[in-house]
Amino acid sequence: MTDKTNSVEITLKNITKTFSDGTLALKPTDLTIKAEEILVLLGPSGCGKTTTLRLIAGLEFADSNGGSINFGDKNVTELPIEKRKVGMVFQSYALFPNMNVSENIVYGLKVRGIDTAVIDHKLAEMLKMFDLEKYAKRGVHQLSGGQRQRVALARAIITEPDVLLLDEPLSALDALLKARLRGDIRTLLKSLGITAVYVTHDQEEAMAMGDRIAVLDHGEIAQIGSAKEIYLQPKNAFVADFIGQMNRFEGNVIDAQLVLNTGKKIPLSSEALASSNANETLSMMLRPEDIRLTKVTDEQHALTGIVSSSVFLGDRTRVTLEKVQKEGKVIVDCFQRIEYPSGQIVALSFESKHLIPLQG
Amino acid sequence: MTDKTNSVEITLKNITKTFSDGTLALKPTDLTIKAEEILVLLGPSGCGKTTTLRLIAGLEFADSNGGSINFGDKNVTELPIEKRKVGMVFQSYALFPNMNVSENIVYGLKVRGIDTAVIDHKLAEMLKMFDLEKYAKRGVHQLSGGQRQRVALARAIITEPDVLLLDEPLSALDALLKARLRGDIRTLLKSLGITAVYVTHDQEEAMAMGDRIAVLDHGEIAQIGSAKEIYLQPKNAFVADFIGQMNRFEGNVIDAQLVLNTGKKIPLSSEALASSNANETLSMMLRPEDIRLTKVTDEQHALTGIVSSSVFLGDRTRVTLEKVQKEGKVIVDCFQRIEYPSGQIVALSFESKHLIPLQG
Amino acid sequence: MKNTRISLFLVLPAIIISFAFFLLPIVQLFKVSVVEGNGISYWNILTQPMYLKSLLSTVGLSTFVTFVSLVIATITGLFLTRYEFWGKQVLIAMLSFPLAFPGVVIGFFVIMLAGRQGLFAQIGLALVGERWMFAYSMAGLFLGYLYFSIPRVVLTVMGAAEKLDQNLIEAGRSLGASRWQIFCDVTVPTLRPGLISSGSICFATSMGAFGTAFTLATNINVLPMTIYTEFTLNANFAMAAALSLILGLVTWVCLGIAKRQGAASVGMGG
Amino acid sequence: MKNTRISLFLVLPAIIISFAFFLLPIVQLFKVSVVEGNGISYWNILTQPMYLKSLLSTVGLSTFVTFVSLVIATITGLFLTRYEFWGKQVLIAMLSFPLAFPGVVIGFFVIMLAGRQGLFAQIGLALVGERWMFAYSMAGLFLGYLYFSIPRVVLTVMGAAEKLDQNLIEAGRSLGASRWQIFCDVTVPTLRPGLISSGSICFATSMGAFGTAFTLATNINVLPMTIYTEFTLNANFAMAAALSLILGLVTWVCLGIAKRQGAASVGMGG
Repeated sequence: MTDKTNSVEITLKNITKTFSDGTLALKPTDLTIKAEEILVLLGPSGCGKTTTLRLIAGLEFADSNGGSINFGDKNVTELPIEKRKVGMVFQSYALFPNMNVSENIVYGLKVRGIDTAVIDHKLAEMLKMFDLEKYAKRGVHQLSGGQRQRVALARAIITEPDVLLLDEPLSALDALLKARLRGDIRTLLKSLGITAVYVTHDQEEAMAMGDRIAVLDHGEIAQIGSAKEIYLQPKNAFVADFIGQMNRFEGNVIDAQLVLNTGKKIPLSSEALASSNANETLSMMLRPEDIRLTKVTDEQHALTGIVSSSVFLGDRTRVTLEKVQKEGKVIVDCFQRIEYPSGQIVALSFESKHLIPLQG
Repeated sequence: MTDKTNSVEITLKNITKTFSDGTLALKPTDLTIKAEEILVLLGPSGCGKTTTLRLIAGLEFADSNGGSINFGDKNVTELPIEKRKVGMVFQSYALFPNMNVSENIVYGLKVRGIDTAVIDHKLAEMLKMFDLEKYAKRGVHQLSGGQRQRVALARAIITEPDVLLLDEPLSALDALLKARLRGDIRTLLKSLGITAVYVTHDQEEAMAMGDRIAVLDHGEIAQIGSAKEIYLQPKNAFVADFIGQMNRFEGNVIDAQLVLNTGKKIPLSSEALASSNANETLSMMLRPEDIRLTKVTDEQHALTGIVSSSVFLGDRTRVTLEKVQKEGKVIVDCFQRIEYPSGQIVALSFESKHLIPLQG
Repeated sequence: MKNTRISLFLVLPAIIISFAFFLLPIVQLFKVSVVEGNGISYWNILTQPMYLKSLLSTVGLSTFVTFVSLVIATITGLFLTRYEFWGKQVLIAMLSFPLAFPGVVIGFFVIMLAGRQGLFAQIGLALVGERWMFAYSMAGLFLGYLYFSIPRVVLTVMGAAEKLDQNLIEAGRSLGASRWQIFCDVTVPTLRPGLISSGSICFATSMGAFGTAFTLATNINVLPMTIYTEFTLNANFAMAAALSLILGLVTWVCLGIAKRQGAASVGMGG
Repeated sequence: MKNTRISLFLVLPAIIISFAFFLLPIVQLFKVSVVEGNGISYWNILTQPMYLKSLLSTVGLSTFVTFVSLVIATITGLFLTRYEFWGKQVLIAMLSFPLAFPGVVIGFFVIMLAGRQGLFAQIGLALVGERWMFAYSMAGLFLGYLYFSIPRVVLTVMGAAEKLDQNLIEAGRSLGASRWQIFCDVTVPTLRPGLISSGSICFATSMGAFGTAFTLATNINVLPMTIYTEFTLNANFAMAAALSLILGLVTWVCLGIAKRQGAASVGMGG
């Protein structure tokens, strides 16, 4: 296990999935997961992320419309999970309740009829790797959530699968443990060099875990890319809102500025101007941490708002502003421990390059 | 209900609680909650926060050792909950499953035999206030988590209690809803001007919600103060670790500097020096967002570390550094979207005023 | 996928045939009740006093037993759930003793309590010089039925009461409700499914009880005894079949109600 | 707080007295079995062939019925849970029919199937010119007991199988296990508590079944019939009491096992 496994590239070509009740769970999808890559499927419940994972696993089969799933050169479209050499980790852990920790871990080897000496050797390796030596003979019901997760991982990788599939493996754990384990799991996957697909609905987990993230929405991939690409250049409003907090400004383009419905003006970058026409209605998005609050010096020309609340959250102060636009509030995250009394009028400033044009 | 209620100050004097199995759930405690204040009781499970709330509610009674609980001038120590005029909101919502939304909300008025016309008037007011008009006749099982929470709040405040007690009211909800509702609840409590005690184990919720926060640890108040006081001047390691992420540096005081076990040096502020002797072993704490990473210019004298991982989390990049001290890692939050490749040597800088001396 | 379909087509007929065997006797019963009785068996039940009395007294007895069991068991069950006292666990374990004996033995119990040599006879003799005996009357039957009904309902009530969310009661108290208001508005509604379910089973069991009634050889002909008599002694198959079907229907409805309210699978058996 | 203590002291004696009444007959039974039998009743059960045979044949019959019920019901239950087909819901509803009839009626069913005019007799007559009759033999009793046992176990198995975490099976498959390996290593262990529980109840019900046995008036004296005969006809109270206690003990242990495995409260009754 200290050697890297032979990892494979996964290719989905024109894969579609319709459930028996007629729901289209996955619209025609192409997706390539590179060898050794960790791809995160991110999205709200019902977006198709788990269906995609189960299609890759071989627990569901794609509609027979000519689409194909390949593991490396091998076409696995018709193969059931038993023959795909995949390891799976479930949200519920799915540990066998009638077996102890060791029996769970070695089950995949035992059913293959592997020699006992080999099994014992690999088991010892796994127990050590996952720091489970003390719990080898324990029943799985005696374990904490984090320990169960480790057993589930050990059980999945002991058979040296080509691909590791993880279905929200951390969502049953509490916030602190989650934050710690996601680092551990990423380190493990990278040291194994295994191709992995990781499903989650937690954007922070997705960013911390994935080499790339595929954001799914209503059965199709809304955007795929690195955490940075998705956070800084969201392709549409769905992706922008799903990944972190986002402010939205709507107005008309007049004199190289976006004029809001309050008459306040936002200067536009030359790129934004180039892709828009004068008088056109335009929506721009802006992250809360990209806005800086300053004293109002030139009330006539500045973009101003009134502080409706200012909450100290430790590493940041989250200030909510009203009256920037007629409707909706603007959220600003300040990292300079400053207080803003409610009712104060403040000016908003930001670099125009941080404005993200809203498409679609 | 549009008028402010008569809010009272709550005073606990020398209150102790021992459970029937002999566990000391609350050590002798004095606590004053000002009229109209929102006090948050924060701590891990088993710290005594819920016991304190239940003692204030009158669901538990303090040990009979001369301690007292006062609501304003009134000594309520011996009064059961029925006679304390408190409103309660439970984590499980505790809505009556056999009653619909309206019946739940008006239950407190009905058992008091209030006139039907008055009840109807107040109900209409509540349904409007909590945006529940559409759901008035629905069974509570048909409601979403957020709607149930609103019904529970409406039911608790319709009787115009002197004190509102909330026991982890948001912990059953998902993260996004939680963040939205905590703002709504705070606004509501402030507009009612009611004295409120709010129990939670979530530090961000505590900071967003409370006028003051009491951090409890093993049955006693470890620190009480505003969110800022607790975050910026934690009294001990427990409070510091419980409220946000914290780095710890340990070393000896030599030549006005803290010398770590790697020989690296941290300059100390004059306040820190004044309260310590030369050669003394000292622990200092530092928040991840207070550290800035710079290029190494003077390897001899700078405080340096090696990047072990750098994770882009959207609004920040969380960089983990090794080799600053012999053991443990240093976590740094950078808000300037910069990449740090693993293995790079970087220098840490910070203002010495941000160093928090560790007491006890 | 294909394997699944093949195994479905192999196993399905086998299962349908087994089901047919299960149903056959019931269909046969219906045939006998209609054909051999020239279609008037059901009419006879309503018109001939002997049958009507048997039906009504069985229903009456079962209803009364159910009602009394529910009242006694609710009070006892709530009490046992709420308070801790020395020996409580032993008391609860003892509660399941009566459930272990078949109807015949429970009949003996009634004779031992209320028969000629029974406890009540002794007490009566000592107090008023006269033996109190009611083993072979409706009262004896009632006592026997209570004996096997109460523990069943108590255990159900205790199960339901343990699941009762204490926060509901605390919420009621915080709103100023009195103990009695909370009992009516919170406790009873929460226990209701359990009460309906165990009440239905209690009623169905009483309707079908044979061993107890037979042992007490009472003058009250409860339905299962009437069925036995008609079939074995009078060879009136049509009437026996009609009565069986009515009894089966009533019981089936009761079990259906119990199941809807969440009871595990239960049945008359034996 | 003070109110609580007062109500505890008021209600507790009442409850203890009621419990005493519950226990009294059992204590009485024990007294009779020891005192009136001169302490040799229990010895007699082991030494006199008639009693020993009754005890052993009841235990043997019940064991066999339980075993066969478990096998048939597990296959049927798993099948019904796993596959969807037209009419499935009706089939499941029909499953609960046999549970609605008391033992007496189930005895008739056996007679209708395997008696002189029964279905098997007709088939035999048509095929080999000879009536196949076994209603009044061990086989008839076996058939009757199966009739009321199988539905009970099937419903339990279905309940347990519905709760079976599909992820467990998927995890097994991802690890390369065959269908048979998954059945043995995952499915059966998951069903085990349900099987033990419903098997125990099945065994206890068979041990205490009176109505069916009595109706079939079989030559095999099962325990409840022996008890009835000893008490009512032979007036051998000591022996009846001793046998009742043994039967009660066995049943009580079975119900205890069933309850440990999570069955709702069940009992013999009637």
